[in-house]
Amino acid sequence: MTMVKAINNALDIKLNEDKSIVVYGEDVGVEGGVFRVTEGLQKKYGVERVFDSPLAESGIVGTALGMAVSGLRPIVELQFDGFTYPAFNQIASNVSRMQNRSRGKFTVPMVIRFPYGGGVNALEHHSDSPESLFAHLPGLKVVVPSTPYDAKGMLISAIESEDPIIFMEPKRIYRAIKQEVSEEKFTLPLSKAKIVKEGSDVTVVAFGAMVRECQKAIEIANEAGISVELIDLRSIYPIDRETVGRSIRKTGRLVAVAEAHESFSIGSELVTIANEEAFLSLESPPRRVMGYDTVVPLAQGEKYYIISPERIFYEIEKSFRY
Amino acid sequence: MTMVKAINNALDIKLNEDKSIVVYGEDVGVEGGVFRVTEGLQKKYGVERVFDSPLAESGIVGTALGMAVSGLRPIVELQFDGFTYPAFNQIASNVSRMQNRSRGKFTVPMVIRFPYGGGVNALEHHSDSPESLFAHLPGLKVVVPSTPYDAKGMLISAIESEDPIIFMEPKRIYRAIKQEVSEEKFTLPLSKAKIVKEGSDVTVVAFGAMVRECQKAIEIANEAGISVELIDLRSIYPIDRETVGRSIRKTGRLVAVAEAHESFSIGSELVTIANEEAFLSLESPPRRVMGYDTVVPLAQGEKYYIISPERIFYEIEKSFRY
Amino acid sequence: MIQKDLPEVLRDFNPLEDKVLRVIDNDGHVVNKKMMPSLDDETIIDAYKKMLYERVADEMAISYQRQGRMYTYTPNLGQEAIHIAAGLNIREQDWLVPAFREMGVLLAKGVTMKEMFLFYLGNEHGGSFKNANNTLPIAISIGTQFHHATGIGYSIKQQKKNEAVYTFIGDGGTSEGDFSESLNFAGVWQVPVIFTIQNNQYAISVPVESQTKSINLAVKSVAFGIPGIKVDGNDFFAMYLAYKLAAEHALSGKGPVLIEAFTYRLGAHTTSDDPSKYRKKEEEEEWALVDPLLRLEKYMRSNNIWNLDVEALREEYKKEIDAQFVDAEKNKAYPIDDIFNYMYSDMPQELLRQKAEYEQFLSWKENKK
Amino acid sequence: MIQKDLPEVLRDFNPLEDKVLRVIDNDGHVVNKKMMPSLDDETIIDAYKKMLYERVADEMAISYQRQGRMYTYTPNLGQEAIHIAAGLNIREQDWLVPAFREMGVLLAKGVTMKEMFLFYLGNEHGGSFKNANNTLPIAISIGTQFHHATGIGYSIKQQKKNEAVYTFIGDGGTSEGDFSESLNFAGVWQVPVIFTIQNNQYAISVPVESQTKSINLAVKSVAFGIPGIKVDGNDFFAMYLAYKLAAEHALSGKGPVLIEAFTYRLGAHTTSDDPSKYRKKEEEEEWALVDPLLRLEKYMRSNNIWNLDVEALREEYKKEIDAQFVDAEKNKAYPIDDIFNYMYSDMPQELLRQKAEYEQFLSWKENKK
Ligand SMILES: Cc1ncc(C[n+]2csc(CCOP(=O)(O)OP(=O)(O)O)c2C)c(N)n1
Ligand SMILES: Cc1ncc(C[n+]2csc(CCOP(=O)(O)OP(=O)(O)O)c2C)c(N)n1
Ligand SMILES: [Mg+2]
Ligand SMILES: [Mg+2]
Repeated sequence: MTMVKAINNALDIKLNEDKSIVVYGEDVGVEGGVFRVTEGLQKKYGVERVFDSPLAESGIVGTALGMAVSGLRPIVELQFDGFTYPAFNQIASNVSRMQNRSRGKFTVPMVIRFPYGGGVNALEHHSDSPESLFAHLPGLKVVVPSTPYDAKGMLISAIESEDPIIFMEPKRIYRAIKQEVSEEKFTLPLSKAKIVKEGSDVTVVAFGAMVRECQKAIEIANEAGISVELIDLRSIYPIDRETVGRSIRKTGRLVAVAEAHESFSIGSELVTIANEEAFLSLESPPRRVMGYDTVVPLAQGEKYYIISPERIFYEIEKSFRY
Repeated sequence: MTMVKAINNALDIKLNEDKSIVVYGEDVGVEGGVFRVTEGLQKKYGVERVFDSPLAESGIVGTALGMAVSGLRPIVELQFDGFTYPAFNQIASNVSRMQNRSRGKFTVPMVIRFPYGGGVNALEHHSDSPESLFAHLPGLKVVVPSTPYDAKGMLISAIESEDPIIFMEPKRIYRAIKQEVSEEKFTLPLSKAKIVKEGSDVTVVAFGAMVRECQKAIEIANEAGISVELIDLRSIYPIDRETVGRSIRKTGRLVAVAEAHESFSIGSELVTIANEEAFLSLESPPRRVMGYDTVVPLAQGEKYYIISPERIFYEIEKSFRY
Repeated sequence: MIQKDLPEVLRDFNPLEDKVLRVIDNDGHVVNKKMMPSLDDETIIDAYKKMLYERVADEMAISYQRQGRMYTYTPNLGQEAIHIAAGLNIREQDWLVPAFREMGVLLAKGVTMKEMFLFYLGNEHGGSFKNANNTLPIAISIGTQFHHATGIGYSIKQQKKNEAVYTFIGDGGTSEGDFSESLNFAGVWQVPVIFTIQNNQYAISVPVESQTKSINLAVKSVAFGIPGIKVDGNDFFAMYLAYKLAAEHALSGKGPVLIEAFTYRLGAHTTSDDPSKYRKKEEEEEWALVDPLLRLEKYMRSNNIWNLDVEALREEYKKEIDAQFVDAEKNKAYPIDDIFNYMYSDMPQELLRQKAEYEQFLSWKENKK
Repeated sequence: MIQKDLPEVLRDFNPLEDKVLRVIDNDGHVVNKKMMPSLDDETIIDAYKKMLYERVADEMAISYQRQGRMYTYTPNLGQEAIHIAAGLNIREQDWLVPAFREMGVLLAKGVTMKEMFLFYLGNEHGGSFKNANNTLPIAISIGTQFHHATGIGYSIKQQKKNEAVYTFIGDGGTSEGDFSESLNFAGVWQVPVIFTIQNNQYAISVPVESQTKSINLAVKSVAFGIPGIKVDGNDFFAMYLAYKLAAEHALSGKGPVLIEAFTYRLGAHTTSDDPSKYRKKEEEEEWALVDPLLRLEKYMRSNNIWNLDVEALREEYKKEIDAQFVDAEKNKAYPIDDIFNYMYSDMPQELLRQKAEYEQFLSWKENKK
């Protein structure tokens, strides 16, 4: 399965299993989503459960909160990363806070899904990586799968969670990776990182579409005789600091790779965790390898912005030779 | 002058000097702002230049962008930190990006002011510290004064900047600090940190209302024989990494103090800068002393959340004795 | 033409012609017999008493705040007819999605003054409205609550429940994007939601004329294809009728209704506000003459159902409310767990770690003594 | 009643009665003589040619995209009458605040096809519209542009300039909060802005009936106290008249106008979209019969001013447009400075540092070879 198919399959399984689930957003119904993630679901489950909403992200998220406190379990799609911002107030002021505000009287079992990230030659607002914004808001969990298998298992867990989940989908690898994934239901923990590859010299932490780029970088590193441990974060908030910390204590080195702007980012958070969890083991400065503090460029300029395996290797080597 | 008076004075000076400046927001006209920051300005400069807008933050910021590209220099007030979020899309998608999108054809000379932070026994949404959210958005500068003098000089510079400035005002010390401040016009650089007090053992970095709390902590540290260097960041984006880095290279230790939730925050950014600028000098793990990843509690619970001089000292000492 | 969707009896009150639904005039005389809801005397007396209770509670709260015993408070003065009329119509199973100036409706749902006080004393447990069925907490971020109401309406409709949603906003709130978005969603989804705009003519200091150029606020319904009606918000009977019919409309599957309750904020915006900065004493005095309590009293007197000793009632309410305040005031316990425990159902390690660190600090502090 | 603020001649077209301003019918016959704008033959011929140019440019762009020479493109097919009518009215000093489907208006402001192509080839310089006076870049975050237009309107009014603002949105865009907020601000501020809703009946796959329950989109103006009018968007003369009168209205200080241009998106949403997933071929065919170019041609033929050799014109335009495309395509230079240089007027150290680091990487890479 591709990741698109795996997500579709997860939605299908849960829609079938739990009548309280509804799926909506812009063009998710008849059209099946601009990336076809919800294809076929409206036909199967009807317009009352899978439907197009008016074009208003604040409305999509705000109404979903209403549904979530009154017996439904909404899964909403925001069409692109850059269109999560109109919903920012509902997310920051209500979705993340309703449980606390009501002292647990209401839980907020809802999932906000959206494709994110660059590398697809898109127009402005279609290549953003806003994970750090959501991870700074208390009351949310933010997750990102990097494989079809993870996407399916994590999405099912997200849907079953009583807490609101930001579920970010790396659009660049929506169809780029195929994997055997069972059609049966399974779940994966939401806050566990995964050690993709063990190694002893440098810890590389990544998530989403960057995992694959890091794997390519590791091949180069292998040839250069550097043994890299690769961690796929999977959960952005909370970060699995146990797994990350243990690895850095072993290798003494961290290279944190992500697409977002580097300042005030997941990269900064990982560097901080390296200090908090492995200070005495650090053998070189933990390092962010990320996008610049610029708008993600349009197609012609994106080559400068996007993080290549070569650049990741360059940083791995620098860290190793420090 | 108090900070409220200093800001009022800065607005007054610039309104008087530059006809293209307009000041608006909710209740800033007749009422003079809920904190009286704009008091008297409508009377002096008329309703065409100082006025109340309809109650819509996205509208306030979005229309200001329109004004800024067409010959005016708007200064808008958002009533509280928690009400910046409805304007988030305009800020993230347009204010910060219009200059880049138009390849410099349009500049965006506008200032977004708002009171922020806790410690005033407020209702929900009235105690947030959202600096890290704005600092992660490329294209903005984010500044916070900690004294009446700085507030005046920095605000005048912000108004004169061709770039959009997020100007955050620590409401807790709006009237708590009085200082001799000249009635004359003066400016201060927008991206320079200030060494409030020199010291040799531990570097403490803070901004806004936390500077005063750090000063109190330093008195305790003095008694304990620990020499603290205190840096008032003043600029959140960009961070003056030269000043911060130099100090940490000297002391080998960093305690970063801020009110916001600790994850994905200014604290994480400062720890990262400590690593990037002073890795080989670090003698203890650079440390965040910040709010939790929780909603800022209402008055009764705020004592747990707010950062006391004692707690800052506790962290200074821990860092020193590490 | 939109109004064709309104209950028939309301069709004469077209907001496009700026008509206002009114049953009694300022002197308490019935000016529209046809529209007078059939309420027995006890109900009317009970309604008056509830309005009085809300009034006294407000006065007490303001005085506690003045005495420095409570933080900033948001009074309801002058808007009680709206609240009690809604409160008499809202049922156990109906949903209440409040803004922040509908205390009377909250009380009708079972919220106690003790809880209200606890909330304004700065304790979140006061604001959780634990025992009020299907009642959301106070919404401070203006406009956002309308979306929640629409979403709840969708739940009800989709699950075919016999429930309606009551939600509220101020005149200022109609400028927020969420206001328009949510009415639009509600129109498309045809959900059983009764949206009330309490037009008290001010948003803090900003008069409604500076808020919008629409001829009134009810007319905004036209933009979303839903019925709207403007009602005299100081006329208990008009408000009662409006809610009764709107509830019938919503519960019969005909979709949402927008009610503009035209009223006046007799007091300050909050206890931190000073209205003399932005409005004339004369205006306030004029509106004090059409106080909803006064109007209902006049009606009751001229219909010979006035049998209340207001002073005695006031004393009774004062005592009862003060007992609740004192009770709330006593509650000084605020365990540190309260900050962390409600953020998630499944608390992340990260929060446990932060709490543990803070507790380490606390024990260090303890040891220092 | 709101419509009293409209230019007198438009008052018969009350959106509350779902009236539509129309001058010629589908066969090009004048159905409303009174409303026929007085345009000389050359102007009409010129208008047709401009519509044809936009049509050909679209067709070319689609084919470049199909050939893999360009990224996703947003065609204007079927909406040309709106664009050319606006373009003939907009003046050098007037402002254009576009959405993303008004190419004809951009061309009228001086944007070239080369720039458009450069933009869709993924180069920001194409989208800056450097030589188009008072023209903002394309707005992709739907709805946000309406606020910018209102703000510019405020600048104009405050500085007493003789300028108007033209801004655009789609039918789907009317659901966004910013749409409503900005019309409300514009009403309160009485700014010279002409807001156009291009109602092409679809927001990607979502039909306008699922977008709102209002009887039409022009009627939304009522909620904000500004005049609104629904116009046949495939009728060049009706659109021309609407813009002419709206501009007079705005420029004489009477405030904003909302125009709903009722049309149909003849093509796909973008070149990545497949409309057959969500709409019937018959519907598309039906609307193809009332193509604005066809309608104007029919009018011109029956009024004996048709003297055009469309095939020759098409060939001429194709050549000219292809030359511009090839020119744009050649431009492969994208210096790394382009990423950093335009973020700020006063570039922060932080960006210089990031750029320097990247350049270090580049030289390492260079050395490796
Ligand atoms: C999104 C948002 N912006 C600003 C505020 C600050 N604020 C609190 S009440 C108020 C005025 C509200 O006026 P209105 O909607 O008329 O309600 P009223 O207070 O008159 O009941 C404002 C601006 C807020 N609470 N939320
Ligand atoms: C805020 C925002 N949300 C979502 C999108 C994605 N999107 C692009 S075009 C479109 C549909 C727009 O429909 P409409 O407003 O009718 O304009 P049209 O495309 O028909 O011209 C959507 C949903 C966007 N660009 N901006
Ligand atoms: Mg009000
Ligand atoms: Mg459309």
